[in-house]
Amino acid sequence: MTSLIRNPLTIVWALLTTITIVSSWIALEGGASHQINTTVTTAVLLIAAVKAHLVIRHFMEVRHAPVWLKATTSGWVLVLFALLLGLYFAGL
Amino acid sequence: MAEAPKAPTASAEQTTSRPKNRKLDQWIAFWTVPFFFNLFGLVFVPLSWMMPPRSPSSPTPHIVDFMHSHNLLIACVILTLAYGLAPVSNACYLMQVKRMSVSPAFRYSMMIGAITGAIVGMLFPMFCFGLGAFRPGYRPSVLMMLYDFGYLAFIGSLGCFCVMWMAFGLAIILDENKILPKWLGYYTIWQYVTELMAAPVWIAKSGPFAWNGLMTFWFAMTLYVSWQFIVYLCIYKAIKSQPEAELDNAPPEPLPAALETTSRTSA
Amino acid sequence: MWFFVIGDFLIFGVYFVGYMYFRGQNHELFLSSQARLNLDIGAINTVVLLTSSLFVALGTAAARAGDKVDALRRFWTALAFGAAFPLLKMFEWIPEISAGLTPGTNLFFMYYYVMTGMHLCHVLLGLVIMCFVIRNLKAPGTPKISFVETGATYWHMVDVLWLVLFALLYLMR
Amino acid sequence: MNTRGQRILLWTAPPAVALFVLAYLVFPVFSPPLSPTLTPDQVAAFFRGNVTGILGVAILCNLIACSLVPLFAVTAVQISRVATSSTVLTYAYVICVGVGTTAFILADYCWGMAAFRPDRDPQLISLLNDMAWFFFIAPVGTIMVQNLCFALSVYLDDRPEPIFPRWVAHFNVATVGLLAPGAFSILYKSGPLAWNGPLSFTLRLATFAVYIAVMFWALLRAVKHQGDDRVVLA
Repeated sequence: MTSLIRNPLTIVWALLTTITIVSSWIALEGGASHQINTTVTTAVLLIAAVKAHLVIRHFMEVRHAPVWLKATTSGWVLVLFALLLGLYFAGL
Repeated sequence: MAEAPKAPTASAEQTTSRPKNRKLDQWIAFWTVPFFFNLFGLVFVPLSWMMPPRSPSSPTPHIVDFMHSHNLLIACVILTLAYGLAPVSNACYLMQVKRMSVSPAFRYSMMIGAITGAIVGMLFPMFCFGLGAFRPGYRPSVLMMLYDFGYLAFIGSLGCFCVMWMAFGLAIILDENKILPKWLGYYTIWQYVTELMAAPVWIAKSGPFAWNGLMTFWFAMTLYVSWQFIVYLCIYKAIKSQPEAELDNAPPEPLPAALETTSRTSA
Repeated sequence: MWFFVIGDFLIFGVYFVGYMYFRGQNHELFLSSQARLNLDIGAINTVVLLTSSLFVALGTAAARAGDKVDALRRFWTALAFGAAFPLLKMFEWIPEISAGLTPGTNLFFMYYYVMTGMHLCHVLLGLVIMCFVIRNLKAPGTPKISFVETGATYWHMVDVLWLVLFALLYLMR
Repeated sequence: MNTRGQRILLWTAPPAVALFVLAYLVFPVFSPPLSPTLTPDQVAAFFRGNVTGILGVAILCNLIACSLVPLFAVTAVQISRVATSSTVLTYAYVICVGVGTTAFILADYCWGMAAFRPDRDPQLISLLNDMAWFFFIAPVGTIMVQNLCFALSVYLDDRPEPIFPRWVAHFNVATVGLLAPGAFSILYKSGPLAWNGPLSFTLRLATFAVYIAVMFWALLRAVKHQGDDRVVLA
């Protein structure tokens, strides 16, 4: 059992769960009034990007994958979130 | 096809130099496909301007004007003459699925999907547009109904094509004879999943999910057209690379091998 | 499978970007509609999927190490968590639909139902794949590790897509 | 392989044809064919005056709509027998038959629907009637392709004793030309190409009748000579 807890995958999972709760809390506290809030949006989108990256790297084992796959997946996360944030600020 | 003895391939090399083209039926069927799709595109876009679709929320006089345009009738005539070629293009896909190691159930599902799809996705909407132009005396409310019926049947006909492309994609993925590349199977699956996404056209009257919307029409259409093009190229390669010994009219020498493969592919 | 995963990432990417673009045109509508979503179930579902993903990853590692018993136990756990997702989704959707919030309500809800619905289809397919992975592990002899890995990759992809959806639909302001 | 099944299916065609002829002769819409120039009110009045006849034939045709399918199915089997490289022509043929038959059923539905409640808004009666004629006369595309597929398979048959005589193929190609004018009935409301005109109506139906008769004879002959010849299954 201890091996399960010390397993790097479990640590990644703990991190993911924690930041999920943090991002929900940010939305609840900072966005309770349901007004435009750039801080909240930037924070939750960045957290989502980090989470996506963590899952891809560790759970999907892209860490050990060939370079092209690393590049494609990271590129997807980067381009997607850059576009999302860019569009968000452009639409304000 | 892996176990097919080497001898037939050698004799296939010889037979290709002979003037007789054994795959003539397949080639004729195959070359009707680009003809049909080009005609289809020409009729829908520059002739009748049915596509890109008009807005579901355009004002009534616009719809009435559009439904009265004479070009819709001409489009209708061309399509009624040519729509029989759609089955031929589907038959080309079916032929390749038949060569795969999968159960005939796949090609039968595709066949039934093709039959239902041709009716609801082509013949019916076509006549809806044709009827309005045929008799200009109809009330605007009737014309509006035909307009909605035409576009919704054309863009919102999901189930028949979905089952067809699902069977096609699955057959490619499960196939062990390597008739079509595996990635084409996955591509087919995205294609039909995005086609499923057209479901909101039945709800939205404007915006990205209406029948002329960014998501339901343009995105799905981009994927579909590129997919169609690639499938088409893959089918071309598949027909081309089919060994002569595997043909139903294979020369008599390697007959045992041919029989064996036929019985296996249609098991 | 990676070909499929990347393609799916791209297709969903188009949907995400489209959502953001149309959101930019009408912030108020999206914000006020967002207020009517159930953030609690959304957050619980995120954790459920993450946990399920963890067990899939652990199960894959066990299968690779040749530990079939452990692998099976972990995949069963992952399946249980995964199966909770559609159930929770129903608890989220049914009150919303009975409150009159349907895809026809407005553009936000159209996006909401289309994207979560499309994602739900992926989840259901993932559950089917997971059942096949379990069957593969249960079969006598050495399991096909490549199939286990393929199934796992698919499931993690479903997880990644949900993480983005969660941020876009529930959290951002 | 025994050809008894094929022969049984083939012999279902003559009674089916007899029923179709009966339906044709007693269908009020056809004697003479309704003119496309009638106004909605005239059409509605016509339907109100002929409810029994139209409904009777609509029901009959609803029952027998698919009764020629066995004939086409046997044709598909015989196409498969011709040694072309694949069954692509059989597939195209079968799909065409499915589509074409459905078009006929839709036409029948529209007429039946118009007669079911003849006091409906005349505009709607007229719409249903127009649609029925469209579905009945215009969709010649599938039967054209169907006959071309058949003809192609006969032309490609290079065995010393072909399954079908060559002239059957020539005949099928000719029917394609004779059926084609039907599609233009969408464009005209009067003249030979209108849906009640000699080219769209009389020629099309006559061609179809002769076509069925010729195909019946040719198929009987082909099945008789099939003997133990095996068919590659589609």
